[in-house]
Amino acid sequence: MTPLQGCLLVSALLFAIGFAGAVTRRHAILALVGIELMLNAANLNFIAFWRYGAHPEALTGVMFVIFSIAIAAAEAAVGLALIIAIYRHKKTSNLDEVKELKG
Amino acid sequence: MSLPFIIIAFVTLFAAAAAMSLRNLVHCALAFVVAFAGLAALYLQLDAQFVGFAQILVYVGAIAILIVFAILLTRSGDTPNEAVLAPGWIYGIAVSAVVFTMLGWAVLNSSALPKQTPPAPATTVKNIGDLLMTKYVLPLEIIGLLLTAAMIGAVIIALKEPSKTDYSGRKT
Amino acid sequence: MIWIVKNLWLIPVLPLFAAGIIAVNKQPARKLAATLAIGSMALGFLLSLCAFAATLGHHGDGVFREVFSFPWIQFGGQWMDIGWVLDPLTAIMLMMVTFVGMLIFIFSVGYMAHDENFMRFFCFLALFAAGMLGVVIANNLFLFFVSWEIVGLTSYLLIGFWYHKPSAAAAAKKAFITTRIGDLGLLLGMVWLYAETGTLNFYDGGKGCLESGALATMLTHATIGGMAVSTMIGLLIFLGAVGKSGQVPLHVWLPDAMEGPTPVSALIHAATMVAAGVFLVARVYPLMSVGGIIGAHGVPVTTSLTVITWVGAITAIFAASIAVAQNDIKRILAYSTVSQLGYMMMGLGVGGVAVGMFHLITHAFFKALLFLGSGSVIHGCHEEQDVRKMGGLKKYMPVTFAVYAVGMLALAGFPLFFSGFWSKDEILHSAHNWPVSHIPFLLGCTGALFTAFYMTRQVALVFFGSYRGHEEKSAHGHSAHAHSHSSESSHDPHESPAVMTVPLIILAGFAILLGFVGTPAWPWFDGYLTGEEFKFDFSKLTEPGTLGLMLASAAIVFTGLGLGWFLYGKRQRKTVAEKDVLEAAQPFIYKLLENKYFIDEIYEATVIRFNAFAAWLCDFADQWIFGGAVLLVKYITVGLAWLYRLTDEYFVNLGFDTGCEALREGGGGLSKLHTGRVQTYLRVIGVALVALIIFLIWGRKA
Amino acid sequence: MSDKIQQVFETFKHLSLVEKIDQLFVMLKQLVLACVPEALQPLVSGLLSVVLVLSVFPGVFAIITVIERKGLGRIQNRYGPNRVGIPFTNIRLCGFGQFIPDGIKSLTKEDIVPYAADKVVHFLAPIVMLIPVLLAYAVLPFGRNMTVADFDAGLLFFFAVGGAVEVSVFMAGWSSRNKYSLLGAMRAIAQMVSYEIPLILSAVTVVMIVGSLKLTDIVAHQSDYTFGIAHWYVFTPWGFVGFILFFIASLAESNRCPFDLPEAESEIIAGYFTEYSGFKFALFFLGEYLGMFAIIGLGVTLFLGGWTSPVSFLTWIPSYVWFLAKMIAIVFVFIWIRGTLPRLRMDQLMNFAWKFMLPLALINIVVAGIWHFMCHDWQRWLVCGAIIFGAYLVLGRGLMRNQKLSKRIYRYAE
Repeated sequence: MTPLQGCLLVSALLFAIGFAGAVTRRHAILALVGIELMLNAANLNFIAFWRYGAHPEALTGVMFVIFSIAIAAAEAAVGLALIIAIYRHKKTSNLDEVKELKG
Repeated sequence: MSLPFIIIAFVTLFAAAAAMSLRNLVHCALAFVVAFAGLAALYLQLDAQFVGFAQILVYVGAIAILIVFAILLTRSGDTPNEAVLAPGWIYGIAVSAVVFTMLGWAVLNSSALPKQTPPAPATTVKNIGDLLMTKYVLPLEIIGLLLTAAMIGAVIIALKEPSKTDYSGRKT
Repeated sequence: MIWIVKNLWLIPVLPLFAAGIIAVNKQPARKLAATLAIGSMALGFLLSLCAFAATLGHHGDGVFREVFSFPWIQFGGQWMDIGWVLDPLTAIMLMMVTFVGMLIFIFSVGYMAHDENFMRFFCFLALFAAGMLGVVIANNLFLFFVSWEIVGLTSYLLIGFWYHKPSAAAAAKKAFITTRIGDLGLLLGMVWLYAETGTLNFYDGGKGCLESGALATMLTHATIGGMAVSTMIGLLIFLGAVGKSGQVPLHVWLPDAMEGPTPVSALIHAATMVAAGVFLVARVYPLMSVGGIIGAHGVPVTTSLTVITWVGAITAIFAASIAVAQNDIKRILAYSTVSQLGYMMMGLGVGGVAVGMFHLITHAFFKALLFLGSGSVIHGCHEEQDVRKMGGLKKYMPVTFAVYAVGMLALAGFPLFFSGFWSKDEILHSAHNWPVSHIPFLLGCTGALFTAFYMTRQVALVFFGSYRGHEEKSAHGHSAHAHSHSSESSHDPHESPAVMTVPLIILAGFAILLGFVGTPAWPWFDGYLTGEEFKFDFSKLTEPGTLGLMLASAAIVFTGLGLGWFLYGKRQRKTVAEKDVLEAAQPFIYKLLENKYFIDEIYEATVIRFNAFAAWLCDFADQWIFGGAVLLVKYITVGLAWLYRLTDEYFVNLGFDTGCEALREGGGGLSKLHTGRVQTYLRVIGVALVALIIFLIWGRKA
Repeated sequence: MSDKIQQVFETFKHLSLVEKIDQLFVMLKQLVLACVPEALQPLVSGLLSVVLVLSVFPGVFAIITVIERKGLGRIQNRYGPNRVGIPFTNIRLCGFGQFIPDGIKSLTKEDIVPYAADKVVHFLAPIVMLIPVLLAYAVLPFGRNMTVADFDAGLLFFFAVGGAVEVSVFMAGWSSRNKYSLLGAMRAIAQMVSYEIPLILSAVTVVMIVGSLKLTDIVAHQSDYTFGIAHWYVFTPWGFVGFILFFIASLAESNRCPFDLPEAESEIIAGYFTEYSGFKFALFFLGEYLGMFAIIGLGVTLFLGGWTSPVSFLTWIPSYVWFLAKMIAIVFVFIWIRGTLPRLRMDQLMNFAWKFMLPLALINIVVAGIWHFMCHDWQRWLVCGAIIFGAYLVLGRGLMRNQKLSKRIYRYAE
């Protein structure tokens, strides 16, 4: 197993853990945390491919991760604000109680 | 596959698993901090110093704090007595397991991955800065705009609505 | 320019302000209202004195005349000016209106003391005074017309002051509508005048419509029947005067206007407002007289003036004859007023401005005196107006009797000592010298006879004999006695308070004295108005023509007085129901006169009937012709709408509805996939991810 | 082995005496490293540095506590500790031995953990506090060639580990299950997050001018002299403003008076470490002071020329002495401020951060850009000074606008 494959496996497992958490936990904040984990798994992939890829001097992966981190920050801020707003409105932050969009 | 890498990877994955499975939300958040710190260490292992420090600065210094604030503001700091898993969680676990299986299988059997390990690239912060200011200047600006918009949006969403108390004192 | 000319506007504006302040005040401020109204009139009188003083001392060097104009509104490219003029005519009228008005206001304080709408009354009175003074000072037919209409409006309001009485409301309406007919003529004349001359200013330094340039233009233009434009305009304007001054045939409103409070009758329908018509004619006299042949005594003769003379003469005899057979004290005076206004018109026609105006001024005083006196009588007799129910009041109301007698003698034209004699004599004198016809003179003499007769009749019935008012009251007053405990003496007539009698005494003084400013021996009034030189010349009195006429008219007056006294004074009627002496002698004529020659009935049968028919015709047209057209359009529209609905429902909507229904059902089916739970969606995404990976791997292999 | 030692001596032989004193510790480290095998050298090098840091700064901490108590005593017109000298002798040292019994006391006190507390988190909190603080020292250049780990992104590293302190504060406050603790933690976090922004923004100006995040580069850029005066950034308009902003923000970051709301005794007892006692309390105390030293050290590095001497004729004094002297001088100012200024209210604190410091820091960045690109003569002093002065006036008026100087209004807690 090459270091790259190791990284990719770690990333895949992180993604799976994040996904499982986001899908199974009732609490909205934890779903958000799971999504952050999935995002970071992707970031790890980018770094790994940059490190072991063909043109590290182009810094493409690093750039992508930097932007991705910035976007994650924005996403977290807005997502948490939404959760707080929903909590204030419905007095709950359980995801299965927030289903107004049911068809 | 050095020893530090394996140790750090295990710590990270363990913390991530803990973050997703602990009952108390604050513990989850703290485990989440550990997981991100571990990820930052992984980045350092991969010679991405700047990204690693940025990861710590953003995730540990900002997002983790945001999350604990959100936890306290939604009054979910105590260990809940009812179920913490959503109904139908078993399907979620199954789907994620299948996802991991597929990804792992693909990683292990892929022929497209480069086989040899190149030496550590000599990147400095200066290179990153130069690129950000030249090739990636437009995305940088857009990110700046996005962050501003997100900040304003978050403030507005979370802003306390003016209480609609009329003069008779009834809450509407 | 003298300051009084610049500030002449203050005179009408003062009462206007008083009216405004009274109107916005709370109701019970009686003292304030009276003080404001009377004070404004007093101030106006002082200013009028100043104005009068400014006009004095110009004998021999033409008529004193100063105007003040400024642009008011713009229409098209032209500016309409308004302004005011100060000349002897204005000054004398101002003095008369403010002075008589002031006295009547003071009288009203006593007369209306118990009325709950005291404030409103004074508001209207002040407004009326403002309008009248505006009429007087106007140097512009436009301003004149506006003020004229204010006067008409207040007249309406005051006649209908006791609007809860149906007769008062009807009288108010009648007055308003009748005078509107005349005003229509005035308005037409005004518009025509503007079209011809391009200005409505009376005097404007040579550019005014009453000055030689404009008059010459109008004289040269001919219109229907070869008449000059100036004649037509003059006649139209005179129509306004006919309406306002109650000349035949528009006199019908004036006697009915007696439904208003007595001070109103005195102020409006005797002293001032009705004189406005005469004043109008006097004001536009240059227009009337332009192009006339100058007769023997320097009086021009024109078509318009001839018409005025005839209308005046007919009105004088006509109204005087009606007055003979009336029983209402105010109505007698009202017909007397109409008759005297006829004299004034005749005077204007035959003798010029000075003759007509002199009678106007003297008449204003003694008629105001008579009306206020009658008000005092009515007040004293507990709102009784029927002369048959009075009698013997000499004993109860000595002051009123004295002043009333002065007024009566002045009106009748008692020789030498009373103003009426001199002014009426001058009119008769001019009529006698009129070159066109002698009939107006004869009519005037007959009218004078009637006047003396009916005034004597009235005074005899009211003041002599014994009081007849108790009869009726005791007839149905038993029940009232039981609980009112009012003593017998409270039913007796009583003298009025000083606030009412003092103005009467002042007026009586003027009724006597005013005559001496216009005697043939000392024609100051004539000289003042025309600006001609005159001098005191006692010998003129004894000139053959003058002396003869004076003697003749004195004879006529004495005949009338004697006849009246013989028929009514010597043998007093005993009861209220007793037949009148004349009725007993000539029932047919008496009936005719009592019913005012059936003029109202004739109007009822002709004008009003025609009007009702026209209204019915319009209603019919509206209902069937225009209404039918509207109905037709409606049915067409409804039919079209029905057609559209049909198309819409069964053609357009059918396909659309079916499509929508299908979409809705499909959407409903699909919406079941939406559980509303985010995590379900996430799960589906996970499955999709797996599928994507499998696809990618297989795709790679393939 | 010996030839390696010889080699080290060769390296330093040509240095003058002054330079030898200056490089004393570097020389010693090289000597020790020369004695160990090649494979262990990185580990030993790191250990040596850590040992030095761990011995010097806690020592400074110990002395500073005494100085602070005595200084506050002087300011408040009393004596302060003046009894304890060297133990078992009669030497008093004006009470400077006070830290020894204090340390013994806090280390031997009973460690009480509340029954309801979250035990694990409660235990971990002081450790999580101390570790990042100590990590932060890794990038500070204490003297010429004296940096533990000279990272390329050193400044970023410093701020990144600084962020971890907030987590520890939250852990301490939340795990105690005490409302005062939680309130204190929340106040502390809000304050730290707020003041971190002007702190970083004021540091950014230096990065812009230098063009590097490496702290040694930053010091090197300030080590020239003109007319005998050093090129410290505090002597430029933007640097002056940046230093003031950095100074105020570091006061707030280290929870010092007048920004000591998180630990306001009169309001919330001792803030987030109310429920700590004994050794853990000592760790928090140590962590706080070490954090303060670290951030002061960063300020010295960024604006006050790090280990360089202010005037050229004093360059003979060793670099580490200069660094420590500057640091301690600023600590004295901190103590002075603590003894002088009253505590702020929470809303005043936030208003000050967001409405005054943040805009001023942003304007300062612009000014630094102008400074960098304008021609090098007196004009840029005028332009930059004018902009900053104008901004200061406008912002100051804006901050004071709603402050009505009138009769006091009492507010009540809801």
